[in-house]
Amino acid sequence: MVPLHWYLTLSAAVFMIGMFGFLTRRNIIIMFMSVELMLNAVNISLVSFSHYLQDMRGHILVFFVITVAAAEAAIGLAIIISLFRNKQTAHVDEMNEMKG
Amino acid sequence: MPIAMPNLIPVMPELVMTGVAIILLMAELVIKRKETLGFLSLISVGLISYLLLGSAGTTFGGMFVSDGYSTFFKLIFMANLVLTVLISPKYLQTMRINFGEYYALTLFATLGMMLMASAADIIVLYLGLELMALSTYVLAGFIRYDMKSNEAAIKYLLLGAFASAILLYGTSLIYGLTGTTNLRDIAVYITHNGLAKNPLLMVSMIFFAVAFSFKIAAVPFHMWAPDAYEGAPTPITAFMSVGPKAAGFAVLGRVFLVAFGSVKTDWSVILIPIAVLTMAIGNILALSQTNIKRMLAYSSIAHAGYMLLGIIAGTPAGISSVLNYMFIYAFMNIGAFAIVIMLRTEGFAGEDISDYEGLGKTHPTAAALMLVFMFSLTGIPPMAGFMGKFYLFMSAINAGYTWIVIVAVLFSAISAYFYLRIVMLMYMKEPKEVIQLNTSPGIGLALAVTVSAVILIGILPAKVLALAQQAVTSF
Amino acid sequence: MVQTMNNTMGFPILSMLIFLPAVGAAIILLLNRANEKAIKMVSLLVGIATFLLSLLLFTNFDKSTHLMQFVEQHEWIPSLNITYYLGLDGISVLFVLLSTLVTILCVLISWESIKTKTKEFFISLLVMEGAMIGVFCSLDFMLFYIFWEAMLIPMYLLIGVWGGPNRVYAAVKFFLYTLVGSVLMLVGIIVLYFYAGRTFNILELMTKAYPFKMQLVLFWAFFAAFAVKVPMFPVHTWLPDAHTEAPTAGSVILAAVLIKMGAYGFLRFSMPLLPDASRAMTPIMLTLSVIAIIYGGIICLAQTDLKRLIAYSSVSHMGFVTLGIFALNTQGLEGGILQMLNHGIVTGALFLSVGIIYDRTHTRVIADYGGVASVMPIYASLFIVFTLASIGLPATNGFIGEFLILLGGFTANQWAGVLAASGIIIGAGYMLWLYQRVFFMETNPKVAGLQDVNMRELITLLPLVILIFWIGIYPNTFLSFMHPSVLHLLERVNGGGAPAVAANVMTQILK
Amino acid sequence: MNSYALIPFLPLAAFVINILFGRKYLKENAHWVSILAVAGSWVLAVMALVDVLGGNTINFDLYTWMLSGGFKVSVGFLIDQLTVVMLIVVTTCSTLIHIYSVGYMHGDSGYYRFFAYLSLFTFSMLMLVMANNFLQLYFGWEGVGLCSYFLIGYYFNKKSASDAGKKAFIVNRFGDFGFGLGIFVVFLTFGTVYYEPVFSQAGGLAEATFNFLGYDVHLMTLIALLLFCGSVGKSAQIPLHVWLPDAMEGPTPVSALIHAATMVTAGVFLVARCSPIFSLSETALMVVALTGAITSLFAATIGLVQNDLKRIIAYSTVSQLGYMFLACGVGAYTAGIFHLYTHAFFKALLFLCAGSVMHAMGGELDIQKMGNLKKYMPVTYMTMLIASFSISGIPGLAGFFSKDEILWMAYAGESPVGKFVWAIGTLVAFLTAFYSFRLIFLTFHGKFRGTHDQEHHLHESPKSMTIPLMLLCVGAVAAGWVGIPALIGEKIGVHNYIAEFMKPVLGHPEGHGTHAEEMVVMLISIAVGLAGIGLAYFMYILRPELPARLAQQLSAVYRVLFNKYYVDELYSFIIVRPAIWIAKNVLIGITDARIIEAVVNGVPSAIAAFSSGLRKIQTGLMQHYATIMATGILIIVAIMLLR
Amino acid sequence: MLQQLFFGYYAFMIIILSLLVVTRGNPVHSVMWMLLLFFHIAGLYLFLNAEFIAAIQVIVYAGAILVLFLFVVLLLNLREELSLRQIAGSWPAAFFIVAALFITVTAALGAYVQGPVGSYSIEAIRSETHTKALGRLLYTEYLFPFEIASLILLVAVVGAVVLAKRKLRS
Repeated sequence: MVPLHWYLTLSAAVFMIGMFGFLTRRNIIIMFMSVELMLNAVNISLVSFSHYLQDMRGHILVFFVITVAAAEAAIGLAIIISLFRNKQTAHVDEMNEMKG
Repeated sequence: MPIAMPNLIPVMPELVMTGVAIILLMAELVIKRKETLGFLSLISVGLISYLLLGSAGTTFGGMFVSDGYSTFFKLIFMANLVLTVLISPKYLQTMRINFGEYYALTLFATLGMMLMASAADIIVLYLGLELMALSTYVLAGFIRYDMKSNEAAIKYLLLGAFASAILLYGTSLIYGLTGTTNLRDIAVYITHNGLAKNPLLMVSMIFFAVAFSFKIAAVPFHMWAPDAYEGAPTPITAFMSVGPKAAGFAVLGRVFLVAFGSVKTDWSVILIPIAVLTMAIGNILALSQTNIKRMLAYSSIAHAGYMLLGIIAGTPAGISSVLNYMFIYAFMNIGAFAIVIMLRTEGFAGEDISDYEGLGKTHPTAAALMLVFMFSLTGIPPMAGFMGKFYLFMSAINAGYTWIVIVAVLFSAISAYFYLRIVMLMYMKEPKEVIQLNTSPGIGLALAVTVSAVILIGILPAKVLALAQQAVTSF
Repeated sequence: MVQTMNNTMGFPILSMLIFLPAVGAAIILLLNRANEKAIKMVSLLVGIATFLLSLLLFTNFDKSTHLMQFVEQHEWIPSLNITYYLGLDGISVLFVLLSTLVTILCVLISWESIKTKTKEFFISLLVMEGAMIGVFCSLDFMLFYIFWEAMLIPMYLLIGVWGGPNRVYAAVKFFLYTLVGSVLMLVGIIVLYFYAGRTFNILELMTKAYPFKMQLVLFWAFFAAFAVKVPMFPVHTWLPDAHTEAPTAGSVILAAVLIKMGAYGFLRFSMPLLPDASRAMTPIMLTLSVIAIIYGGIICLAQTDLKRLIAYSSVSHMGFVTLGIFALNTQGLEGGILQMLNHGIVTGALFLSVGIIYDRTHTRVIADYGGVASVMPIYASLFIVFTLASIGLPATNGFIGEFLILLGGFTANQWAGVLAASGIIIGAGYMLWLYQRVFFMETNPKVAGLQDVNMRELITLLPLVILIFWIGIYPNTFLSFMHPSVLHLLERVNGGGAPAVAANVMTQILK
Repeated sequence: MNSYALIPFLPLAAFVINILFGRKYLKENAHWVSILAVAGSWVLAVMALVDVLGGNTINFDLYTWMLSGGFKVSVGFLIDQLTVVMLIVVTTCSTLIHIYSVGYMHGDSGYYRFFAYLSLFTFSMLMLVMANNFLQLYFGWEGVGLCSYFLIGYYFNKKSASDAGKKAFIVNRFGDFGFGLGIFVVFLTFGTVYYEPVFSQAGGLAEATFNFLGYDVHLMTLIALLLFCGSVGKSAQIPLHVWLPDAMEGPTPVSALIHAATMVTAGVFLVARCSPIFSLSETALMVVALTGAITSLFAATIGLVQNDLKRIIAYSTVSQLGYMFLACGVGAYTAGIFHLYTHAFFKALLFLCAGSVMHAMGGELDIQKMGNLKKYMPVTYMTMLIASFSISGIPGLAGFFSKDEILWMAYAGESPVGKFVWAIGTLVAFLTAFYSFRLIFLTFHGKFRGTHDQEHHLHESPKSMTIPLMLLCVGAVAAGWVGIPALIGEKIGVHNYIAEFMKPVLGHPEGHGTHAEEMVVMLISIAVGLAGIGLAYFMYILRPELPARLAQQLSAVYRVLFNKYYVDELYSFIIVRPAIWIAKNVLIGITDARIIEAVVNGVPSAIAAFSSGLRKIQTGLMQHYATIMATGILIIVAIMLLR
Repeated sequence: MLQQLFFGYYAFMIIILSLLVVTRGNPVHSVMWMLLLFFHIAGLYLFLNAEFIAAIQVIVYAGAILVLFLFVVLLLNLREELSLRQIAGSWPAAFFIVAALFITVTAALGAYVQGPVGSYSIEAIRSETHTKALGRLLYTEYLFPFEIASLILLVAVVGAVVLAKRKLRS
């Protein structure tokens, strides 16, 4: 039997890797993917919790998370496209017209 | 397998809202004058408000609660929606983004907020939050051709998603610990199983605190707000500075007082520095702003700081003071934004603070209204803003947080400086150039409503206060 | 239970006093801004009507009791137990009269000197009046605070919009300075509210006893608000700027009424609510008062700006007031209260006078004047009256106040009395020097050919001249209002013992 | 209401009428109002005299002026022997000088104003002398000071005049500072400020002490000395004498009335009035005596070398006032008041004569530029000569009797410093005679040293001016006859009326000397007077080149005297300049600007600077935002877990 | 033991692939590594008896979302930017923060106490099948959130259209 801790640690690791990507990457799309990575980390822990608690709620939540992730991706990518139309870049550090 | 029909009375307002939003989406295809859509949504708000008053109850297996608390917040959302719709049409025309989806999306966003306010289950909470957030992302990026608007949307969206991930991580931990996502069950489980000092519970609570702090734009999770507020279309800025913030407070209050009620001492340790920092950073950074939307953004951050005092107090009085303040804040803040919108004309942003120079001479009425809003935001009686702050401070002091209140009043004195600067520019400087005001009946109506609310609530706050207090008795 | 006297007037006179100006402001709001004459006339009529109404207070006031009179109480915010609660006693009644009188004078003096945004100006002025009256009438701490803060708005505008060249700085400084002070007081008020069992009713709060430590903290919280307003050393630096830059009407209101509110606050709140702390803090307050007297006086010697000099002289004079108040004896207190009134009249008059000449010359630099007495003899005569009242010459009101204060101060603390008395020498020094530089010596070409005061200006100043001599020669008209209230206050502050003796003396005298 | 209350209020009415209507309506007729009012007061004063001679003293309250707790004070009047003497002096001098002014001030642009001030002065002075309590005394005290201020600065366009007025007021305030404190102590001790209870209870408290500023001091000494501070200021004694010579900037009638006959003697009046208190303190009396003696010597020495006609008389006044204090200080209050009374006549006369001379000389005041005026102005010459004889103590004239009385009382009284002050007094008598006649000789004798123009205009003054001169001259000769000492009186069968009259109020100390001693003292004083005159004759008529040579040889002494011992410069150096320097450089420059304002402006600008600095954190970059969020989370987690 | 080895493989791959995703310079590569990552995660789900979740992980995530990403990446044609620095300069700070967070969170995980055990034992799910169990719950107990999710998707559609498609009008 695989202990729950292993899953949780794995989830934490992936979450942190995703966060690291989010904090460091300049490319907007990769930042986006980093967020997806974080969401997947959450999903891992949810599914494993569900498994160990013998409960379905975790699965349901994962289902919704995936739904929302899809919706977020759709909108996010739409924004990126219109952004790209105005300014030919996907680099975040060129998106600092507003600051201070 | 027979499926029991759930009790739909409590969700009736939301259902109507959904219906109206979908009708608007369809009507958009046939109706040429998009203002009509706005008008339609206004009518629906009337209906929804009516339904709200009779909607008390719990439904969907306890996932959805309609109580005084949620109803009060929903009234704030309605006010927010109505005022936003009133100030929008002219702006949309000026900016050439007069799409019907705008109204549908504001309705969806409001729907999301309503769900948040009523959520008794983290799943509903999360979905409501996302519904609100996604709609708002779109609205923030609504001026497609404008780089600033795109930038605002993408920053808001990415950081929002980041915060959502953190929220979800917290959710997963709490789910793992308690085996449930229902707020009340969580509370019961925590107390019955002595989880109160569990470090993992603390981590989970921190993640919740962070995610909600993000929504209410509390320092240090506020960084998105100034940029998003500045870049978004101005009516949406107004909308965002009130609605999502109020919704954030709604869930913050409910989650922290219901689910984490037993670990109040722990989370107040988190929220106190956040509140102090929020007031500090919001007020101090607002001082050096040159863009009025940005300044108002920082001001709205600062106001979140004040409102956190009520949550920290954690008493019924504290919560009701937050409700009361949020209600007042909706009027004064949107009123201020309405003036900002009026200054916007084709080819003239009117967003620079220096554009307000001499407004008292060229447009005395607008200037006088702005003056009222500015003093109200500062918290000078007899404007409503004072009453709001006063009640907040009172409840915080009663809960024993006198020192934080002293910090708060000092920062609110600092805030006078930048609010007064607007008044100063309007009345004490000569106009540089002639500024045309972009007025419309909608904005006029919105201003009339906001200014009379600000003054009336300032002078006769008893009604609203009583309502807010009633709202938390059933909480 | 708190005892008060019912309003026997048959109509809510205090509310009418507060809201009549507001109604006037509303009427002006509806008037066309081009119709300046109507705006001014409405202001004047409303001002006069309010004044006449306030005269009823003067005649109907029952001088034999310390109880609150003309009381009105209505529910306002029931859930917080905040009531709309008005009433007057012997300490506050005179200030209402002063406020209503000063407003008329301000309308008159602004008749021609205000040339831009006339409408806003008179609205601000009238709103100001209502708020001022409200401050003096409030018996609910919250209501008081609301009026107290509400005054900031019109005053900020008065200074900032119609003031002198450096007006914006002065206005912001005034606003922030006073705001910082008052928000601290707000915290104090709330603490008090909860300690006393959820009430803002001042009279009820006074019946409670508070632990000494709490009193001390609250004392300083209140001090923050009141001392700034007075202004006491070392928080006085807003005053020279605000006074100097404000338009004449603004300076007059500031000097005559606004800065009285600080001292009034000490009397109405700090002392009866926090008697032990007030007693304990007396040495510090007396020290600060003496410093203010001497410091403000000496600093006047080096002023080159007319209004600035008078402003600093206010610091000195208000030092006398606080000295008298914190002498905590009958003479000191009554002298202090009377001196508040006196200072309002005299410094108000001085600012009005400076305004009159400023309208002609547009300079405030003392060196630009000289020999004005030759060209404006009537003006010079009026001004000397104010000057003499300011330096406390017998037969003027200043003497009565200062004498009683010094007597009280000397009784309470000899060093304070002696040092403060030296302020009288300094006062004579700077005021007479000012007078000499402006009115005497060779006529400066810049002032040659000035017109003497016209009828409107004369009417503006005459009531103050009359009051100066009235109080100076027959002060009992005004002192008699205070006796029972002051005794009552002293009883509360000193907590039995000494006041009992005083009360005996009092009953003997009243017979 | 007692009709004597009208005594002060008639002149007040005149003031009010003149100041309100004078400029527009009365104009050249303003003097009528004032003169009638003052004359009315004089008549009432005489009636009061008769009343008092009949043995009545009158004491009544008009109305309650101030009432605060246990403090009550009225506007009230006390007319007793002392008051009535003062009343006569004040109203008489005042009436005469009013009349004199009609001629003197003729054609002046502020004619009405002048008379208004004179009336106001008369009112204040009368309030002062008639008060029945300390506070009303103080009222009159400050009132006369105010009128003095107005009248000294009457020619306000002249800087020196307005300076002098201001100086007089402020210097007096220094004295009043002590006076005021004295009243406080009186109230604190006696619980009242009315004379009657205070004086009647004073004896019971003779040995009492009072904790003053932390020191236990003898109560009566304290009160007496504090009150005496006021006297020092008003009567121009050292160290507050500096204002009186400058006060000569005012019109000459003013100098005569206020700065010679009446106001400046108020200090003496105060000491006499408070004699029940002063008598209880040997220390205080000693201080009074020594102050008087030193002042009289000091002023007399300055008077020796001055060239300004009016200033010489002014210093003479200071000196004579010193004499009066000297008298009071040795307990001879009656002698002091007697000298006050005679001095009023001859000194007013001297001033009015000086005014007459000025009138003739076109405003010239330097006696070095005069000479031989007796030829043109016989009346003035004669009257001034008589006045000078009177002041020099020539037997038979008013000054002789009063001066002699003082010197004898000093010599024979109980005062421990009596002999010493007698010696000084005698020396001063010599100096007085000398400088008075130096003045006479330089002005009226010798050759005219002015310009030709001036000489051409020399003329005797008009009747309205000379008649008062002559009337005052009568006083200067005969006023002393009411106080002929027993030594002489016994022989010619008259009493020392004034001493008897004043006895109920001031007492009459008995001298401890024999008739022979008294005779010697008298002869010495006559001798030094004559010696002074003789020396003056020698130096200015016989050997006119001598003074200049003397001045050269004793140049250091001469310069010190000529510059009035540099007292003005000293005050400027230790009080005026430091005050302004502190105001500018310390209070404005350091405390206000560098400390308070630095905080007041510094905090906002620090916040603003902080704000602009903090803005840099908001870089606009999402990674940074997220990093800060993550840092926030980390910090919170750390707080929670490390707690 | 076998299970643990199995888990070890998946965990190792997931971490490696995650690292690759966030460190690759070319977004296209990142997307590709992510695709692989998602398959591994789906495998893990299977391992946890969550067949339906594993399926949608592949279908929705890998099939729809990632393809959308890929599509956008290619649409934007970012190839020429590949030479630029990909990682922000402050990465050590970010690394420190993330590492510290990781340590604290994993440390806190040590305090995990098992929650209450529910009724959906592995056997129960197996007998009902995972898909059916989930579906039943979604359409009964979780109907309400399910409907909200539908609105979210609607908003996403509308939003995407508004932002990317519609023509501007004046």
